[in-house]
Amino acid sequence: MSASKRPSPSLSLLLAASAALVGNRSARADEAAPPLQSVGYRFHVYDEDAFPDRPVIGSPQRYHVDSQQLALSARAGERETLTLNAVHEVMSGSSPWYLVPGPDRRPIQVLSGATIRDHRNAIDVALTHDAGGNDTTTLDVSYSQERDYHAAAIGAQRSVPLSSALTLGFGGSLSHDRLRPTDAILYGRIERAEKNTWSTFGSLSLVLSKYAVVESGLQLTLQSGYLSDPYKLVTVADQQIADTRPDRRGEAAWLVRYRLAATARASLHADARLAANSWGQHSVTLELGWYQELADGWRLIPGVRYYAQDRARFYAPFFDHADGRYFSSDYRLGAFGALSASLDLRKRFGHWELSAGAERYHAATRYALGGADLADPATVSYSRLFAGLDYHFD
Amino acid sequence: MGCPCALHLEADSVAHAEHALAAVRAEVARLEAKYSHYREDSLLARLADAAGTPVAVDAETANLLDFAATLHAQSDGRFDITAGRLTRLWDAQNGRLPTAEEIARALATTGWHRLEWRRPRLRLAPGMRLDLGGIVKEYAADRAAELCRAAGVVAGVVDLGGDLALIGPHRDGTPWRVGIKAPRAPERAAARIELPRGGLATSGDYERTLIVAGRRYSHIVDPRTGRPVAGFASVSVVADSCLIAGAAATLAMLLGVAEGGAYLRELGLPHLCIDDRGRMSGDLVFAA
Amino acid sequence: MRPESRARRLWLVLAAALLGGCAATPVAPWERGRLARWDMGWDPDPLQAAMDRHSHFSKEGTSGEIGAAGGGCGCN
Amino acid sequence: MSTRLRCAAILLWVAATALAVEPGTPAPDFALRPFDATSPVRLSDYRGKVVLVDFWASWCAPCRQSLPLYEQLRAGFAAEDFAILAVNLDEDAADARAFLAQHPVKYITLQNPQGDIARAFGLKGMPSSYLIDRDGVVRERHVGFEPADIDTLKREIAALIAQGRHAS
Repeated sequence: MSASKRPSPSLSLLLAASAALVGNRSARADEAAPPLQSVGYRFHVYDEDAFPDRPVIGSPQRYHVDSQQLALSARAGERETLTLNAVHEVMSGSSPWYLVPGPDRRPIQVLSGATIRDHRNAIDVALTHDAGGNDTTTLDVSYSQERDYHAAAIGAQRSVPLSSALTLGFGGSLSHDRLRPTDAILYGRIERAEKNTWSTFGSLSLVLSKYAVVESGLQLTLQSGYLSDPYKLVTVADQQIADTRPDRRGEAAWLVRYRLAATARASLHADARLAANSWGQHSVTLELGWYQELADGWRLIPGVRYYAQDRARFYAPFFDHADGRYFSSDYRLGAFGALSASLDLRKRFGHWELSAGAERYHAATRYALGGADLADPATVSYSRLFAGLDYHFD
Repeated sequence: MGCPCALHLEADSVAHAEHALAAVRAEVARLEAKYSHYREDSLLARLADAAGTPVAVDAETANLLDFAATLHAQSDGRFDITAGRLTRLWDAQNGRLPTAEEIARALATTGWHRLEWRRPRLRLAPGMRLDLGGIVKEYAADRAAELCRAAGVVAGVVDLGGDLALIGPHRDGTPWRVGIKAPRAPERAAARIELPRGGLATSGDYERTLIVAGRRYSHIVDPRTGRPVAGFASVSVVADSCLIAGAAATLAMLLGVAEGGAYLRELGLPHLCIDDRGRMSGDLVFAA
Repeated sequence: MRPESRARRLWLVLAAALLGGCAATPVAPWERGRLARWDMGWDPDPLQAAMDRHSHFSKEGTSGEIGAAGGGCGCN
Repeated sequence: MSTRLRCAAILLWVAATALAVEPGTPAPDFALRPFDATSPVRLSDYRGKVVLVDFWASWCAPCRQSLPLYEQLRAGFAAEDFAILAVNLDEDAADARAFLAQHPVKYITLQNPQGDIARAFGLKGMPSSYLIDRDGVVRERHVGFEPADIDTLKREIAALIAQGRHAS
């Protein structure tokens, strides 16, 4: 051995060399970072247009909903994020009851005399595990409660990158809903009922260029149980009977979503959906959004949406003959279409973000897929306003 | 670990403490089985059997080897885990002094330059045997403390034969009072210091010591000469972890009285050195 | 136009758009700055998106989304 | 197969076989301008030191964690033969400057908006870091970043610094 060299003391080297063995907890940022990532609050006002001055039995005032939304997202582990979304809604107004043929066979809407006052509380908790490299798994549990309706759901979804450009998504959910209609005895409604919903989806998303991504997905849903509306009646051969629908419904929806970073400060969102169900309904949805960043943390997001559906096999405003097993005159099963426009304004200052926006949803029978013979007077247009405040901790 | 071990805990319940104790026992037993210098079924023994051929080692062993490499560089070759054959010669269990020929033979299989280490592959020179003394007991103490914290016990001390790893201060936040062993009377404390966290390790000539004809031969052997180091009777160091404390203490022992003291001062770690005449030096002298 | 044929035409347009994606030029990891932007997410504001879906779901006869569906409500 | 699809297939194949800098191969040299100076900095100027080359961008989410931790790394090894060269890949330098104002670092930050150096290294993900030994050979490559990675990096840096001393 050569003559002794002077050793070179370095505590930082000793600490570094031992870091992998005993860790260096104080140096890690994740422990210093607050577990809470963001908190958000939204207030929404949803207001349906009143019936126009047409012959109406009952109050012309339709649904009005005030909703409050509270959401938070927090770190729940080194790779886990927990998000919680709670909703409290207060609903009021009267809802369409049934239709009767008028003198010229145009349907006349009958509204339930009583004004509904109800509220809904819902909570959704989701846990996302991020395995790194865009490989994520999310489990979520939700519960929604109204005076006459309870729904509990669980869901799971996974996103796996297949290559640097292609990502596979898949998942499923299961919902169990219980109904206990009010005034069941008085109106001869079903006293209690249940329905189950199974849903599964698969999707592929593809990076098209430095500026564009596209995603295509298929969702299949199967419902079974009591799928009728306990509060609605239907006129069959001049008699009002309970809304009666099949106890099964299968639905398939194909969705395509496209995002384009159109400029350095703006992006285009284009979503399309085609859906069909076993009740004979088809629908088309097209949605466009423009996300424009302005100076000083302002952002403006205008959007338009087109939706059109045709009618279910067993839908008619009223039925002259009682041939068939199923009858419904719920306008949602009729043929109609809707155009809506929305505008969102956001301002970011520091960790805070203030947002406000509005949507005008205009529905009409003339926009229906394939047209419709008779306009359902219950087809509804609405306006929506919202304001919100978010705080991001990072 | 072939030495008295103790665990001082402050926990919410006996069940809590027992849970932590069980975890510590299992971990210490695991590391003992894996890295024991004496057991013939240890990983070190199996690596010695495979000497000459490359073997892929697990991540923990690889991390220990990388740490040992840094210590080897810092001590300019005096800290050398390849000296397993040499340290065995000078072990108290032998009861006699090794012959010059035995020392020469052991030296021929010693030397970090004779080992090929490219994570995760390790190739020992034929006949070579590793000795992780000065690292592994201290590492075990740190691991045990970490396991206690993971089990929810945040106040306590792990004591593996005088090498201490603090789980955390007393539950009221006050530090633990711990003793530094006197090398010639290990049952007595040479000094007492207050420690809230981190580790304390002592390297001395009083353990595994070969005594022949009234002369003490330390188990800490200089791999360059093949003979035990002379100088300090013991060196105690306080650091962020027991592992760092133990490594620094062993290095100071190897460097000897003059250089060892300077080395510890330059590292800036609190220490107490006691030479073979019982004279104390270092910035923990006030605690004596 | 019959609803089926209109729907079929849309399917074709969307399918062509997707196939066009096969001709995409590979995008290097460091070239994804624009794609990483907040407004390039599928749902940049999930809270808002949940509320939008809720109000559309309650008015319309069909629904569907990419992602696990939540529970129902008395609104539909 | 249509021409268009064939083009796609060829492009994908080219992308898959693009040369990546693997551990054990010499790091491609580069000369890049720092944010706070005009004269370019060369990787080869750091021959003899252990160098961590970190490719990052303001839009890369893990970089919010990695930059502050790399700054701690720099401070911890300030007395050693070690340097960090950070190569920023933002297209717009203003984005990078705003990020650096929020997460200040004392190590050298270089600009490569064209990304040609990232291409030369064959980056597999963002962020990516390359640990280069005193002889200019890439010894470790890390893709992505998690706070726990810093311990691995410390060990690797310490080992490389120790090795260098050995050879000298």
